[in-house]
Amino acid sequence: MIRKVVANADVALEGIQDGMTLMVGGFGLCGIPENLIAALRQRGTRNLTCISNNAGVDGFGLGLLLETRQIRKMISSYVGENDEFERQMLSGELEVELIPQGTLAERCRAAGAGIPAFYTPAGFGTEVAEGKEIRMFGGKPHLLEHAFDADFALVKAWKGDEAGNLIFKGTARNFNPMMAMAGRITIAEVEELVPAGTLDPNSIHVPGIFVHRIFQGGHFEKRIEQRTVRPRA
Amino acid sequence: MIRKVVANADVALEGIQDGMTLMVGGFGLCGIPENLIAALRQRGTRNLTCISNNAGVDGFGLGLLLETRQIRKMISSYVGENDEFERQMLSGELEVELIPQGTLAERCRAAGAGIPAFYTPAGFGTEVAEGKEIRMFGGKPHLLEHAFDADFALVKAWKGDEAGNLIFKGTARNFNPMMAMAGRITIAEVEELVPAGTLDPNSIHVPGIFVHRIFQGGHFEKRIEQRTVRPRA
Amino acid sequence: MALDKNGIARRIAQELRNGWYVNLGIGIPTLVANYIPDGIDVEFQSENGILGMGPFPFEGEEDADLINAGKQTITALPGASLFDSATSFGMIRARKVQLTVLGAMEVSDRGDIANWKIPGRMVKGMGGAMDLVASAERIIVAMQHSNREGESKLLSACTLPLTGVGCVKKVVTDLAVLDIDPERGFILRERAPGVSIDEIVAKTAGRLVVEGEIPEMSL
Amino acid sequence: MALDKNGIARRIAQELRNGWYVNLGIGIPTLVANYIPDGIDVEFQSENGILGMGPFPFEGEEDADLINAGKQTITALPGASLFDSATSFGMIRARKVQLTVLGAMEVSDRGDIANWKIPGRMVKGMGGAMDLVASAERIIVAMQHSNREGESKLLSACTLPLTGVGCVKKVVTDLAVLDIDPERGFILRERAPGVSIDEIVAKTAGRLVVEGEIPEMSL
Repeated sequence: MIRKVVANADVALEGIQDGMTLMVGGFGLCGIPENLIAALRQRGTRNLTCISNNAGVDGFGLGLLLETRQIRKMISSYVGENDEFERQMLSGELEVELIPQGTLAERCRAAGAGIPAFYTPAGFGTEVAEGKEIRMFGGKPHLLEHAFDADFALVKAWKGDEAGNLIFKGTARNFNPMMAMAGRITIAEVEELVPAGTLDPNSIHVPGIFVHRIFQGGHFEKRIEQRTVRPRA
Repeated sequence: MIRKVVANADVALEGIQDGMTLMVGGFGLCGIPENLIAALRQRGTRNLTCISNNAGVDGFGLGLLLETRQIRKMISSYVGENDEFERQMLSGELEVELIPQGTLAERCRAAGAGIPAFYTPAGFGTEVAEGKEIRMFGGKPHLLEHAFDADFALVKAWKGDEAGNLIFKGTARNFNPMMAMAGRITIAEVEELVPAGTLDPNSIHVPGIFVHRIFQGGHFEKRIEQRTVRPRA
Repeated sequence: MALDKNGIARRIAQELRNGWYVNLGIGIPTLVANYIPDGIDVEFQSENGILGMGPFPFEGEEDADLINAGKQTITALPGASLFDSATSFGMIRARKVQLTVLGAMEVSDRGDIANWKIPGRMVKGMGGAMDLVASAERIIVAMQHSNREGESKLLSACTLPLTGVGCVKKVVTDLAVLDIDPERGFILRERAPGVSIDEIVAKTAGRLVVEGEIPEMSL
Repeated sequence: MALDKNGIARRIAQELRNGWYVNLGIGIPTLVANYIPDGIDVEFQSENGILGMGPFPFEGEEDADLINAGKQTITALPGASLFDSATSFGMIRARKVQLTVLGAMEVSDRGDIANWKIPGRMVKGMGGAMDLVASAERIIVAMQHSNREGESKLLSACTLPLTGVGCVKKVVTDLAVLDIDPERGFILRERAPGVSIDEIVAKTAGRLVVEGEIPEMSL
């Protein structure tokens, strides 16, 4: 078995350099690699391009790296629950590229599946289509979209084993599996790291071959963005 | 919850007509929809095009439908552990289209993911590339390949629930999940059919939305093609 | 009288058919889940990765790992399944979701929709809306007939950047139910209780077809 | 003396590096798993959907649901994972598998390979071979130097229908280890014990470069 365990988030980030492109898992604040983001802030790596569905909130998630101005460009589908983000974007300090969410997901998936490009109907007739090849399939126009190329992928899983196998919980799965498969180097932080042979091989969401470094996160805050409840009857 | 349960294989096949295109899950004899194949033989539906990685063996798997000459065309990556297959192919009764296995899998996946076409490096410079668009990505030539379009997908899972959710076991998974997602109408036979809420929603391999009809198979032979063992030390 | 948000949601809920998978957008569309007619079984899909989405959790039972696309805490019903974002948009693009309900800033009489960007204002992004409208076979827009400035949101052509072209088939507003026929424009089908055809005509800027008897909605 | 099949497998096993994921084709390549050097941890991938493939099961422990790409019953080691065919070929195309070992009917001195079809004979298909050779960053061909008719299988150009072009980097035969430099041809690296350079030259039809000392393999 090939062991992927590293000691902690800081060790895991070895090799991340200024100007690199990172994928960062999560949807809103759900399923984000909290420990890696904190360690990345500590390291102070700058001029990063981050591919992530959202950009965190003020003071949490990728918002932490926006505060310290470590991010130069965001590639996302939805942003802006975040005052600092808005300020930097409007002032031109931060570059933002908005991409339909399904296209974002599929461009990650394509990277991890060795598919350099594919056609999707999303965005035809909108500004997203500008400059892109358009081709008809089944009488319907589609855009040519390309796989992402990311130096590192930072993902968060529920459980993981020494071989790098990952299992996610609930909707914290979201973009994490495809990003884990897409990174040139993929780092996974998990809530619980277990010995190889503990997880059911039938229930692995991301096979260990895609994961280069894995560690158990020291602290997970798992903040809730919109706490909605119903009254007990 | 939307219930997908039907009584048996024969009821499940309702609407299958002569000349249709079927996807049939399995790799070799591993993970094949035994009960559906038997019922399809009973029905006698003819002139079928079957998309399936292999074509069974004499007397089992798709071999049963070859015996009865119900299959007009096979789309596969590897065939011919099968004398009747060879006879029909050489005599011109059976049309055969051979496709690289990864391309076969991805064309199924594309169909279930609403991606009409994609580029893959497999087959460049070979007869597989004849007549196909070739495009360079990252300095490397790729072929344009299209999603399959199948009227029905017949798949076999280990466990399934009333809502159509499927879980596979071992390497019996193979092509079944992508085919389940790709069929216009997908029929799943399972070894064990359980009430909704029994399966862990985190561990579902194919969400029920892709499955139109599900039933518990009456009999599974699960034949082994190459029984290889090692001596006890 | 014009419908309130719950009225719009209630009317849209009448469109649900047994066995449909449904994706509800943020805002009014979310309310549709509260008015599922008796005897109709549907399942709700949320594009962040769940099918079989249930109601909000009871207080104290919130799970940070279980949210909908609006980032609200939710529950999962028996028969639910969880999956990644690629699979989620795969099922959307492959038309496994029978109905998508979403809000809009503008809809054109050819079925174009604009709901993600206002030039000059902070742009938050399209999220999954472009994928949904490009692929869904059945899209219902839930919105007010007029914007806050009193201008019609049902236009001959959208003025805002588009989310999708020629995709909307039905619009339910506080005033009316309208189908869209790209050749003819908005086809008035029903009036909100007490709302006159004249009011609807006055507040619809795009081509509007009024043919035969236009019944009041029954809610 | 020319190597037997196990000798070829044993020599190829020396190419394994710690931490590599490896896909072994049917035939001689499968035997490589029996000769993993001490201290080298590798994991075997089988394209039908398993990583962490173990040895054959003990008699009576065969599981029809656990086979390799050669349809043989196998076992899964601790840390193994199972996945569908799309994911399996995804990891192959995305170059997550560091080494692919496969057999061949012919290899050209530019790295082309033919191993799936003989015109006039029953064609069984390419299986996963075209995907593997099109994507693998490191391909070793394991084969006999000559075919049954005594003709060289190392050619200036393949005569059989190709499986892939310019993809093979190394060939291990019963007689020799050869690298392929598309500019220069086969570069002789090692001789099988007791096999002369003259014999290798005589049995290699493609361009062959013999430079400096050519050591015997140490097995």
